[in-house]
Amino acid sequence: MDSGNTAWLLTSAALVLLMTPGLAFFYSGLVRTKSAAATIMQSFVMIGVATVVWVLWGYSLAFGTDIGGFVGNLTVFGLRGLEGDGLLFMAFQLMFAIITPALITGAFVERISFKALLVFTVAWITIVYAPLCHWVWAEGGWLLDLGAADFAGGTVVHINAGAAALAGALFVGRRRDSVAETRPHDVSKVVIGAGLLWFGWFGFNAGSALAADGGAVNAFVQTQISAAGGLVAWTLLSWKYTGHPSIIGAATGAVAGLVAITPAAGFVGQWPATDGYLNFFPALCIGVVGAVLGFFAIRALHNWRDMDDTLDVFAVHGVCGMWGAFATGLFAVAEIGGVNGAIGGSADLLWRQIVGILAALAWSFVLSAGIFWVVQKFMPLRVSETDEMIGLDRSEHNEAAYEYDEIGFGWDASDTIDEEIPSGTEALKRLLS
Amino acid sequence: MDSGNTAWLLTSAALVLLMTPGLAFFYSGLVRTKSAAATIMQSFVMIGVATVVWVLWGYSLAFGTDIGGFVGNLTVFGLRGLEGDGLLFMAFQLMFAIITPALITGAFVERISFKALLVFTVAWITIVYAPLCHWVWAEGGWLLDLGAADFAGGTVVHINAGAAALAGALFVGRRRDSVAETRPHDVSKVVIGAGLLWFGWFGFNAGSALAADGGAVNAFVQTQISAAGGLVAWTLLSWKYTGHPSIIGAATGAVAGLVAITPAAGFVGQWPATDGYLNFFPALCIGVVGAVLGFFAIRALHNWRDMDDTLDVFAVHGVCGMWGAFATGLFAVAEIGGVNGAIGGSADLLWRQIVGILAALAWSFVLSAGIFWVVQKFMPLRVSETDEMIGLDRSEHNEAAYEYDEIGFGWDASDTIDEEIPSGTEALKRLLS
Amino acid sequence: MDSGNTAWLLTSAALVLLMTPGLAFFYSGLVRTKSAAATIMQSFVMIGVATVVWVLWGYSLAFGTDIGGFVGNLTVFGLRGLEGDGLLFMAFQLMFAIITPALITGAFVERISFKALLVFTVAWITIVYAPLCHWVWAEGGWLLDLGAADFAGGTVVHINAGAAALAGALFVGRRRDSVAETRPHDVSKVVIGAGLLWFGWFGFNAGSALAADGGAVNAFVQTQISAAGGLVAWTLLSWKYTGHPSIIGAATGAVAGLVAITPAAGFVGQWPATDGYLNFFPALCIGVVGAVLGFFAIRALHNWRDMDDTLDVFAVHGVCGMWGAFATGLFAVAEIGGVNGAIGGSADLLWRQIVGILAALAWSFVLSAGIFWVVQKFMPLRVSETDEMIGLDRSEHNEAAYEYDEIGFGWDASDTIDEEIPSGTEALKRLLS
Amino acid sequence: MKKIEAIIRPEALEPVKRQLIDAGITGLHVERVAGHGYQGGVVQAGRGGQFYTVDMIPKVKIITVISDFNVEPAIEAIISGARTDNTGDGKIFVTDVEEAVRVRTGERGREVL
Amino acid sequence: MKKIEAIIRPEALEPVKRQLIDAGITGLHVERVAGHGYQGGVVQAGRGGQFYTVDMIPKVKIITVISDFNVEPAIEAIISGARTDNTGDGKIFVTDVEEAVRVRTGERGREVL
Amino acid sequence: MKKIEAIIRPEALEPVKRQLIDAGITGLHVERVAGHGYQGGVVQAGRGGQFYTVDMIPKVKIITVISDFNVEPAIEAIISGARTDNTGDGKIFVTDVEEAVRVRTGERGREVL
Ligand SMILES: Nc1ncnc2c1ncn2[C@@H]1O[C@H](COP(=O)(O)OP(=O)(O)O)[C@@H](O)[C@H]1O
Ligand SMILES: Nc1ncnc2c1ncn2[C@@H]1O[C@H](COP(=O)(O)OP(=O)(O)O)[C@@H](O)[C@H]1O
Ligand SMILES: Nc1ncnc2c1ncn2[C@@H]1O[C@H](COP(=O)(O)OP(=O)(O)O)[C@@H](O)[C@H]1O
Repeated sequence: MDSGNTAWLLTSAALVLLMTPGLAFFYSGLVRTKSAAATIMQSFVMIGVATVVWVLWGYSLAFGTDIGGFVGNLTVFGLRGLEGDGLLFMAFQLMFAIITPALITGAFVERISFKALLVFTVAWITIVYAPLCHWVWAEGGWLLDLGAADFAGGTVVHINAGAAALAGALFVGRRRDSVAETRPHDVSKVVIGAGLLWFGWFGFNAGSALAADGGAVNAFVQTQISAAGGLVAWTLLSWKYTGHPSIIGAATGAVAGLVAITPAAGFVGQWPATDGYLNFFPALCIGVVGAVLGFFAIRALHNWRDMDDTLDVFAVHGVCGMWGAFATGLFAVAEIGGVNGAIGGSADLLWRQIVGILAALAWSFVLSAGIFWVVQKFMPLRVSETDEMIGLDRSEHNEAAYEYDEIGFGWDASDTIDEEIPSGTEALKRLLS
Repeated sequence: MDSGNTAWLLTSAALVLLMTPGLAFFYSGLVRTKSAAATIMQSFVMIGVATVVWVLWGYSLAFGTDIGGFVGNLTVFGLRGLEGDGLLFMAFQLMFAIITPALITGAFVERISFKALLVFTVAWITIVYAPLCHWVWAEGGWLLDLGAADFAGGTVVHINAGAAALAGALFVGRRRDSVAETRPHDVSKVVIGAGLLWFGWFGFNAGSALAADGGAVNAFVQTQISAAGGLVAWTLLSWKYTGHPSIIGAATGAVAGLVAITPAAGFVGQWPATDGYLNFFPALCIGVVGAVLGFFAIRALHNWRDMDDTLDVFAVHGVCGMWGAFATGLFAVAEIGGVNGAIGGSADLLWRQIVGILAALAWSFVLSAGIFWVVQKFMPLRVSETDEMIGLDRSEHNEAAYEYDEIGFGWDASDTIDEEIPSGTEALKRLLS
Repeated sequence: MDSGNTAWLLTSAALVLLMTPGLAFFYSGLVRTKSAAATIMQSFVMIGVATVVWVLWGYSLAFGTDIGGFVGNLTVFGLRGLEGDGLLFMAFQLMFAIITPALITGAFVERISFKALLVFTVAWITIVYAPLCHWVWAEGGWLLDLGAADFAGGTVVHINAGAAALAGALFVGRRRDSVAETRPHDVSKVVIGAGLLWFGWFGFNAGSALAADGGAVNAFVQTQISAAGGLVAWTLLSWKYTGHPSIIGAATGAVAGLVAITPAAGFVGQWPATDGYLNFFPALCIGVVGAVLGFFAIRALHNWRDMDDTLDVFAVHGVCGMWGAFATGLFAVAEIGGVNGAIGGSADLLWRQIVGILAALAWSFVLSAGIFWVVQKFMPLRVSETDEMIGLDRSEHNEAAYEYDEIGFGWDASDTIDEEIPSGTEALKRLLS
Repeated sequence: MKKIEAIIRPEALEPVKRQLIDAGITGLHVERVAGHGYQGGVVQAGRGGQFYTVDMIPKVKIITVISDFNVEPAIEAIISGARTDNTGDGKIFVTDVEEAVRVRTGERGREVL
Repeated sequence: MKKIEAIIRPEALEPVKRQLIDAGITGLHVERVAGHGYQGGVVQAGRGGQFYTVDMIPKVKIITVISDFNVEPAIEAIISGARTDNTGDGKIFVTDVEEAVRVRTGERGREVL
Repeated sequence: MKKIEAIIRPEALEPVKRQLIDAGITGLHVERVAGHGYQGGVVQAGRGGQFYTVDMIPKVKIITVISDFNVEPAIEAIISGARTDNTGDGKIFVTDVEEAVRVRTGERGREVL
């Protein structure tokens, strides 16, 4: 790879890393104060855990030599023999393996046991994520061989996280105090989180071109248009349905648009293929429809009692991810990504996309549920009722998110020391003596 | 464009995108709590609205085939036929079209009607921004042909936004409760906003070199020096005039320095042209003087009753933008940008700069006022007195920025459900049945 | 330098710039509300001050023509004659000169006089930082000539800042109200700060390769692994020792891992050199051990009364920096950085590393103490007891970090103006008349 | 001396404060509280457009200690500033105060108010 | 009329509120306070694993003005919702209220509660 | 039993708390309030160096219920901790308390304080 491509991929990997703190903020703003810090931690800790798992065995399971189209072997365990471009690809892929489990945590915020979350995560990256990643992106992976198209992770990241979130919401169970609603405690945190996600998503999608070329540029532009479409559409929907244009809705719509374009970004663009008069159209359509689907998915799922997918991971990532994968099968044009979609005349891709969607959905849901089922044999998945009431910040981490109040935290008599503070030279003397 | 240039331009476009969330935070921190979220939204929504306008017709009006030096035609409507470098340039320019209307919103925070803002924005990008952008940067634009120099948007972005802000402040009218002052509710938000703006500004200015070469490096360094000069100067000014070094002043000074260097970044650097002994000088001078002018402009404008340009958009962007454009005419050296300024011996550039400044100022002020004048025929520009008192967060968006207080928002008796929470397998059974 | 390398270095420089606002947030979250804004300012102002010092004489002292292996001369004073790659290197180095003094401020938050801090900083960059930087990185520097290895600033940045922090803590003296503990007022600020630091650190370390090549890729990956190791290790340590996995501990562990890998990132990687079966190992080990050392260093230092290094700058940057420099001497392999460490068979490097560590430690501690000693002859280093009690936000800057409370800050009767607000056209008329 | 405690809407704070000051009552302090009463709760919307109600409502409490003869004027001032004729306008409570002390001087009684 | 002020643990707010509402007492408001009493303080941990104690503890104060005959039921309701048998459960104070006014209507006396 | 409410400067909280504890009064709680009185307001500066005044000033309210014989010591303790001789030092108000209950035990009366 030349220096320009390397520069772009390094930049992209850094951008995708930043998405996880961004997500931490996005999620934290959406929950109540008493679990605000714990929610951040649930995403942030993934950067540590997933990195360790990935560099040890995760990458090798995903991208080691193919075993039957299904999983990689352990040839590159512990980064064995990786350097240069291979190492760079490993690093870029690593960032995806970090954010995907972080996405899932939205399903069970405010009640998950931190210990159970860690155990689940290690198992999940190994058993669910690495193989699915292999199917879609690794040489020999069966979905790749089938010809299913996933540019930057519609199946691997979003459908996968969405289905696992569904399993998680079911197994962890609903919050005790509020079935259907979450109450965002900080709108500005939600928006800055969405802003960082958007920024990082350019690395996610345009970086997936694996080069700084016209393909990256195309993916960049598609990403921007779809996100903008989602933002505008969701804002208008909330305005129509609640009477007020929702700020959180705008942020969510942007994310929905970003999710939806993820699998498509490298396959769509020129429209119609013949003369490209409406080049803006596929991406705008993907973003707007993504937002509409996400919006109504949230409405629908909130009526479902047992399914307290608190931060709507399935509705936003699962549903929009499925739409994006499907839309890739509709709008793809050979001029951009080398393959035509249904509208471009070839229904083949569409069927493959549907196979990919269903495979990812089933694989992730069943295995994630299985992992939860096993984990709960060994430890409770959720905290006690009192701890839930107190909030995860204090009960799980003994660290309140905010102690803004000067009262009682400002100047504490019990600590005050009446002794003289020594001068610097005095202190230095004491130090040396 | 080679991969290195493409990498840098992709990075730059992403950086400029990030400036808008940065601005949202900068502005939000400066207003009162009760409109903190709405202020964020006023910037954030621009990413959606401006993108849609730009990819549909805005880019084409700005960069389509020239009509009389004045505006582009619709040849590239809807991104028709754009790909590769052209598409990349479109994306980079798009980010400027997003932040410019966002800048204007500072003039009428805490009282603007969200609906009126959206309508104004769509009209403004179309009627005011796209043509001015064409004059300055598009092939055939009359200011470009005249030889006026604007490296990264002193006229197009800053003078333009400043003049529109002036019109907005006049038409929307002053806040009801506090004519002269704004009361920042979160200093840390202001600084992190300024930090993100500064970071993104490297894309804005060094990206405007449209290549990763010595010109970009030069713009990068000029940007850093001027911003630093502005930061230090404003801090000292506030210290002298109020007795305390202001933190918000430091952040504002940095922004003032960044604004001032924007038009100049690609034209100044070597100093004096003969031996370059004082290469640091032009940028430092531009930043320091920018801060001084901005500081006194705020003081002067705050005595003017009808003109409640709440977040000092005209003082910071208008005045410093004019200074920067003027200073380009002073300090430009042919060794850097191919043209000499007044000090370098040629008064020509200075006159052209003044023409550019006045043209941008007049065009933007008159047309922006016109748009407000028309919009107010159809809908009120500002919210009702009660809504203003309640704050835009609750009245326009029904979303308070913060609900940090656990009281009343923490654990709500009315919601609590006494039923047993089903186990995961139980829930799964119910799901499947 | 080709466009790809230039693109990566421009990006890296911007990333390192962003670390300082990141640090401002990290530090601010760790202090109490009443000094939250002042703590941000102490880092933020460095961007201004250090830039001015660096472009005037700092860079020249560091990288001007060598004088006796000890310091540079003034040949490049004021950026004289710098352009292209030289200018780019100057900019990249500048960002290091900004964050290093910002790091030190953690030692005396909540009590330092802002004026004394500024004076100290100007002197410190000139007298302490620039020469040390010359020793290690400039052509002719004696540590470079000796063969000590410091890839991205283990000695220049971290040991240096840590030792200066020790001197600062001694001379400024402990806080009056709380000897041993700091009380973080905003955990989310700490984590977002750590996130931005991590993101920026890719520029810091991978940028230090000064090219977008395999070396940069390697540094990038080592950085990620070590930081992850630190994050996980510190989380587990806090869990074991306090019964709860600490969120602030996770963030601190990540920083400890990042510090520790800094000097090593370009020298370690392949492991063992013969077959690279455990390539992940050196970085993981460096990160984990770094976190362990940092954790116990904090515990140990907190029992030491006179040494109120409030935000543990010495424990996190000094100790982990020393460990990293030492570990470079252990794990370096010629395949990566051209030189072998002790385990790779050559004890030479280890001794050179120890010389480098001790030289940096002594130089920085002694001279920093000297500067404080001189400064306190002219002005008090800390604020008065009452001002400390009130908090630096109000006493030094007269700007409270937060005024979230609508009460008393929302709508102020005294300001309300009963006059009619003029219409836009009316206001325009008044303006023109 | 009597203590007047009035729970009102946050946006009524300034009008009430102004009325009290106009009535010659300048010594007062305010607190944020969350209230529960006849007013049903605040309706908020989730991002899927679903509605939900929060049963604790942000209110402001104004507290002023005044001489007995000022009680009626104070009540009137508060009502005139806070009344919108909708549920949730608030309540005023009056209690007896036995002593008042000015910290700055140590003075006691009605003069310190 | 009497005013009941109860200082309780924040996590006891909802149970107490529910008990009060069940006892027919719906007019109330709550405040955040920081308390100091027999309960020693909150133990927190520094990032080096050191422990320290903060001597002011976050509490919630529930305030309700009620008719005299409601005092005992209210006290019982609060105790039953807030009691954990550990120090720090809180205190209840009862004071006399002379007058109550409903802002919306100007009505006075017991009916407005 | 009497209730002492003292509105003081935030930075006086710790000295006052210490004085009260030294006087044997350990049961107390504090609240943040915003005050308005003789003290004119807080002067703040805009970023253009213009000044403006905010007429509500952050204060802290200390509340402690004590036995009657403790009233004078408590007042003295508060004054000695909070007095700076500048306007804005604050006010102390004393009211009567009829009953006190300890939630943890259900005990009543003076012993629970
Ligand atoms: N008995 C009471 N004791 C304490 N606070 C009360 C009482 N009744 C009402 N309040 C407070 O007054 C506010 C307004 O009362 P509410 O009953 O909602 O409306 P209205 O006074 O118009 O009937 C409530 O939110 C609550 O905070
Ligand atoms: N005399 C008092 N006056 C005011 N508040 C008090 C008094 N005594 C206790 N409190 C409040 O009640 C809370 C609980 O009291 P505490 O003595 O800690 O526990 P317990 O009531 O179980 O003995 C304290 O945190 C404090 O806020
Ligand atoms: N009559 C009152 N009722 C309630 N609070 C009062 C009253 N008078 C003063 N306060 C409170 O006491 C604080 C200090 O009073 P102020 O008049 O400013 O100073 P001083 O007590 O030194 O004359 C005020 O900020 C206000 O919060």
